[in-house]
Amino acid sequence: MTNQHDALLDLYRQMVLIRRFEEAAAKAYSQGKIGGFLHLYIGQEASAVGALSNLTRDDYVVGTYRDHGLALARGMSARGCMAELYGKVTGCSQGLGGSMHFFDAEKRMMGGYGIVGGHVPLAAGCAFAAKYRGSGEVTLCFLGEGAVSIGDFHEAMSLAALWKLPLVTIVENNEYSMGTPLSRTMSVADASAKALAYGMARDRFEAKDVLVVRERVGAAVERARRESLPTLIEVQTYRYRGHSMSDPGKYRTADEVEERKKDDCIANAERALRALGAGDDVFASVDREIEAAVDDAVRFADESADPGEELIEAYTYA
Amino acid sequence: MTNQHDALLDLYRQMVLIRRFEEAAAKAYSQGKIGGFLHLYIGQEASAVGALSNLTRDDYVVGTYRDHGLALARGMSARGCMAELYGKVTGCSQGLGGSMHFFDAEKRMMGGYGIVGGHVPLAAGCAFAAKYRGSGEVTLCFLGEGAVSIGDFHEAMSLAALWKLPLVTIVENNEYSMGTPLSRTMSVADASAKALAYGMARDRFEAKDVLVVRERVGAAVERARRESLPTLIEVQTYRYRGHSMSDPGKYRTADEVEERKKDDCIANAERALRALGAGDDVFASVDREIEAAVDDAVRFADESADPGEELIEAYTYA
Amino acid sequence: MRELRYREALREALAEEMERDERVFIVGEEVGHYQGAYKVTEGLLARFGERRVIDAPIAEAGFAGMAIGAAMAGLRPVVEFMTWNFSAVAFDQILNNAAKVRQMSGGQFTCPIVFRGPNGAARQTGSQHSQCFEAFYAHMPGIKVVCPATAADAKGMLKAAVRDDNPVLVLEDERLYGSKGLVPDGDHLAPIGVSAVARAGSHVTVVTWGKMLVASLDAADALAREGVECEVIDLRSVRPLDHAPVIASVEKTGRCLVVQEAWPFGGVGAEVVDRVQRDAFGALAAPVLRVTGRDAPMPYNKKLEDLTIPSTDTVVRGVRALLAY
Amino acid sequence: MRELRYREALREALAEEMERDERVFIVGEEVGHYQGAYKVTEGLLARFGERRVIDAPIAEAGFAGMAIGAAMAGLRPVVEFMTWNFSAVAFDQILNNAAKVRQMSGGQFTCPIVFRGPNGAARQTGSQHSQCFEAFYAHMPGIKVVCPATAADAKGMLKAAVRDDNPVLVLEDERLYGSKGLVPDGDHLAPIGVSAVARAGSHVTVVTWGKMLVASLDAADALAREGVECEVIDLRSVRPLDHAPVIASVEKTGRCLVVQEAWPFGGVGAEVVDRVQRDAFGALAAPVLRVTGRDAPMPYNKKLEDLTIPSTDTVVRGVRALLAY
Ligand SMILES: Cc1ncc(C[n+]2csc(CCOP(=O)(O)OP(=O)(O)O)c2C)c(N)n1
Ligand SMILES: Cc1ncc(C[n+]2csc(CCOP(=O)(O)OP(=O)(O)O)c2C)c(N)n1
Ligand SMILES: [Mg+2]
Ligand SMILES: [Mg+2]
Repeated sequence: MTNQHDALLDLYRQMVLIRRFEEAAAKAYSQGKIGGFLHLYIGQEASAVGALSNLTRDDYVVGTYRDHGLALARGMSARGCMAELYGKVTGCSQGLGGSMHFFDAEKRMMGGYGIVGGHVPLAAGCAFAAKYRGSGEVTLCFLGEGAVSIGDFHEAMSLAALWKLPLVTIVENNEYSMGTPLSRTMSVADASAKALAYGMARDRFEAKDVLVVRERVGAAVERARRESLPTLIEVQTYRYRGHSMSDPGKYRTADEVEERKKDDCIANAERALRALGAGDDVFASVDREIEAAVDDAVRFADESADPGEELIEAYTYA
Repeated sequence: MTNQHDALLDLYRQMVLIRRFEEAAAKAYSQGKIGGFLHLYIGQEASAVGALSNLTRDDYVVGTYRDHGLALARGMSARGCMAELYGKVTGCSQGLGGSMHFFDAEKRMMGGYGIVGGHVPLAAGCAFAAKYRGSGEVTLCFLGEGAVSIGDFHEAMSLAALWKLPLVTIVENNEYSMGTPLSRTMSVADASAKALAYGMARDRFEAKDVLVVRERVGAAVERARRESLPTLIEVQTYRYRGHSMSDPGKYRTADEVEERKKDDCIANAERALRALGAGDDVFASVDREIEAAVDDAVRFADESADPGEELIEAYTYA
Repeated sequence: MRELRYREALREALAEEMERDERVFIVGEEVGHYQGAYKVTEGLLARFGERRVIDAPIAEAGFAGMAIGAAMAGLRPVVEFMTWNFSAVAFDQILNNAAKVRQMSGGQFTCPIVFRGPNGAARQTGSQHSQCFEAFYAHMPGIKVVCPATAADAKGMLKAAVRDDNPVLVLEDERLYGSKGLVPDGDHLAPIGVSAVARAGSHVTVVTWGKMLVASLDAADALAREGVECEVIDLRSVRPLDHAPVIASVEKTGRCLVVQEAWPFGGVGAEVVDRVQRDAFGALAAPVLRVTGRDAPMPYNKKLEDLTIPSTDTVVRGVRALLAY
Repeated sequence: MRELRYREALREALAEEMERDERVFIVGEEVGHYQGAYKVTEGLLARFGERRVIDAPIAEAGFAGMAIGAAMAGLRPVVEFMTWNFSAVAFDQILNNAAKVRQMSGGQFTCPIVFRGPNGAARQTGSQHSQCFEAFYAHMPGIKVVCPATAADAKGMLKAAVRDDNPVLVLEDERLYGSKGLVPDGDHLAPIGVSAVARAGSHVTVVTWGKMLVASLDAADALAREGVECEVIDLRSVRPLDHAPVIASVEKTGRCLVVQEAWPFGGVGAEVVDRVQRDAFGALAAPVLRVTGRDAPMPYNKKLEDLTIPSTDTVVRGVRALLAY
């Protein structure tokens, strides 16, 4: 098998892991094992997986509340992620953060955040720190297309451009901000056009092929790494599930969703792998492996302990 | 004399009034008659005067703390303005607002505001109200080039474009934000480029000739009035005085300031008027008239009473 | 009287006020086509159209400020914050514009605007989505803050808020939206700035507001079975704060417990303590005590969340501590 | 000991900490080339260069958030708000990110950051520029808030703040910048969370912080001439709030007056009242009283401004009222 095959297979495996993980999370949510909000990444997998495949272990990643895919693509363990959803002390944030607040200091996953746009300045700060130290890390920041309307996004872009920060900002345009189609939140459909206001490099493409995402984000990562220049990227994608588990999804038709599923990033990767020679056995083995990993994560989460009462105040101050 | 002459003379008179008013304010400040911050408009007169000459009496005007020129150009009385600076109960905000907060409900001067950018959404709101009622008023909003970096500006522009509000936003680019030249606050020197992010109409020109300002802003006012569409305009101007009275102005050379004074909007208007046939008598009479008006305003302010203690809480709630 | 859910009571208030006054409109995220994130505005778009029920992009400072400007220009906006947590990005607009424009214009402009949405913890929504905002906003002169705890007050106070010429912040509660209560028929208005005795009693005065009224009343029931009679006072409006009924009650009971979901430091609870110890000084047999949310960001884990928010049990223990003093 | 101005003490603190720790940098509007709007950072750009003394555009949420991210990534930022009034647009960053990132990450990240700038009224700068922010920020768990009143504390607490692993908000005062005081030589650190008896006395306990210490001490001088001895306690840090010395004092005096510039509703003053009436209940001969700024946006007119902010005179009257109880 070729390098190309192996590389794609690795990305494929990550995407499948995210999808199966999210399906398991949805199930656990409906069983009442997970509380609060749960924003699934199903349908958007190619975006995080393709983008993060360009990073080194020291690079920084910052995201929104829709952060499970990001965390898994960053190599965080399915166990720690699932346990966090279950609110267990073995979770990646010790059960204190929950679905919207996945953190992993070691993997430089700087967190998922719940205030729309509020994390973009933080990402600029990670990029700033890298530049200040001269240590060369790149920061990748994810947000939804709904977030480009908020002031914090604008201020962060403005500073990143002015101070030439090694920041790649990825707007995942999944066409909806909760129940609102982008035509009702943006006067210009092109989110990457915001870059024009700052003279920032920009790009815009569909996330149907994970290798395209990898390559296009890769160019921006290189620009950040070599020239210390920011890029604003709009990745066009689609979420198959509701905004969160409580969303009845009445703002779009089932047909629309089915139509979009026909151009699924995982199915596309499977086709590409088959063209490169992968057979049924490969997919069966990935399926088995991922199923085992997700089952293991669910079991781990189920069996883990709740955090103790002493943690309520313990992390309020250092 | 021609219509053109009379129209320009009117604008000239307004500009001279603003300049003399501001000079008198500076003097009163140095005498300790005015406290707090005092941000003078000297050098920028053509901007407010040219722009506001396009408005009807029902249109709305909103500005920053650098609001004296705006107020006078809107036809507010020099007495009420000076008395406000003196903190007197006869002032346009009864001495409660001060230099930064000139208001006049009758003239639809919706206020000068002290938080950079915070007034831009309010201006969008005035425009929204006009559209909601279908009453046809246009809103003019002024801000400095330093304010385009802040979130509230972005959010207001975004809403104005999305909701097609009859709002003309005028960025007075006087090259400095306090002591900071725009090269250190903006990655793109062109403030009007922010419009690109919203697909908003834009314009950009120098405010040396008050008639040019009148005409260019006029086109935007028409767009707002007839098509209910917003415009972002960058007016290039220069302030001759410090940011406020306490600013020693070390961030630029005296030569730079002197050089810029050579292309003064009032001197330019005088030249144009002479070319249209105005003689010394015309200017002497304007000078006399304005001097009398400013002296009267100062006297009025001086002789007016302070607001009473009962006003401290009186206007906290309606 | 009809039995309505709190959510329905709010919806009726909005519909009636929009019907009554053409200047009233609603703006916020998902208030229209989506029918409201918590369905408070359900049906209003169909009834009043896109002109008056406006879906906003995620730009709280922008649309809050826009609405303030519209209020100054003569309209009467109702701004929905999907939750009060998201008002933090519009904090400056509320503090520096809504609260002050009347004063800084020398009384020329008023700002008749309502900001509303759910306040406090929902269920396991984590630290950024589980905050009580009354301490922040009640501190600001120029602002009124109400915390309706019942369906009747939800309707009556929201309607009063829409008619008020000042900025009124209506702090609702997601956990109350589904609760039912009797609502007077007709044009029911509940005055802003008038607290109420929710349950009479003679041993201890319990002062609370918003969702904590439920835990306080439940605690009073439990304690009554032991022979302890609590007088429960629902502040209803936290600014202006009508403390006269509290003082009158404490004059009688000599003991006062303040129950709040909010963090302990400062805020409405401490203000109540300040007034009680000042105006009922001679009557106090014990210090005024407080039951509050714990002094920590809200944890996601359910058990820890339950331990962080005051419950019936914590209130009972608070009353016992007070009696044991 | 050397006599320094408060402003110079702050500057020394910054310079020493930047010298000591390469990770410390300063960001804010006009902090570099302009030498600081109030000249606190004068000379620092020349000494430390543009890499470490960074002039920011007007984007408080942006650069505050940027600095929070940098702190999470290992740096130790000092953010100057030109005045605290402008922190209102960065409120969400402080509330939802700085205060919470440690908790929501399960302790994996800390946020060692300092936010500093002048708080409260300057002179006739009007309602949007004359506010006290301690009530807002002290309410937030995860945040520390200090209000140095002397040059020694300005230096010592700012240095301690830079070394603290938590977000520390240093609320300075424009009217104090020019005031002089003795500052210990060397690496002077003042602990955060320790209040101090600024003047000993036996008749009345006066509790205050920040600029109001001046009026309180002046009032104590005036009252001493009448034979009334005030014990003046400077809280220094309002969160954490070290109330033990206050309680100890009230146990002795039986009377307590809280003096604050801030608006009356809730806030630090009410929190002090809450603790005193609780922990010194038996000792109180009178209720705890408060002298506060008036409950209104600050008027521009000088006479009205003077009537809005507590003065030596108002404090004297407050003490008299307490004694007359
Ligand atoms: C400041 C703020 N306002 C509102 C919300 C509520 N909210 C959470 S997610 C969301 C929609 C975001 O849409 P988008 O940015 O497109 O991201 P997506 O969910 O599609 O990934 C909204 C309105 C919030 N979390 N923060
Ligand atoms: C949010 C906020 N941050 C900081 C300030 C302090 N400040 C007042 S004016 C000003 C400079 C504004 O420059 P610009 O927008 O160019 O307007 P100009 O003064 O040149 O007219 C600054 C930083 C403020 N008032 N509000
Ligand atoms: Mg989206
Ligand atoms: Mg400028």
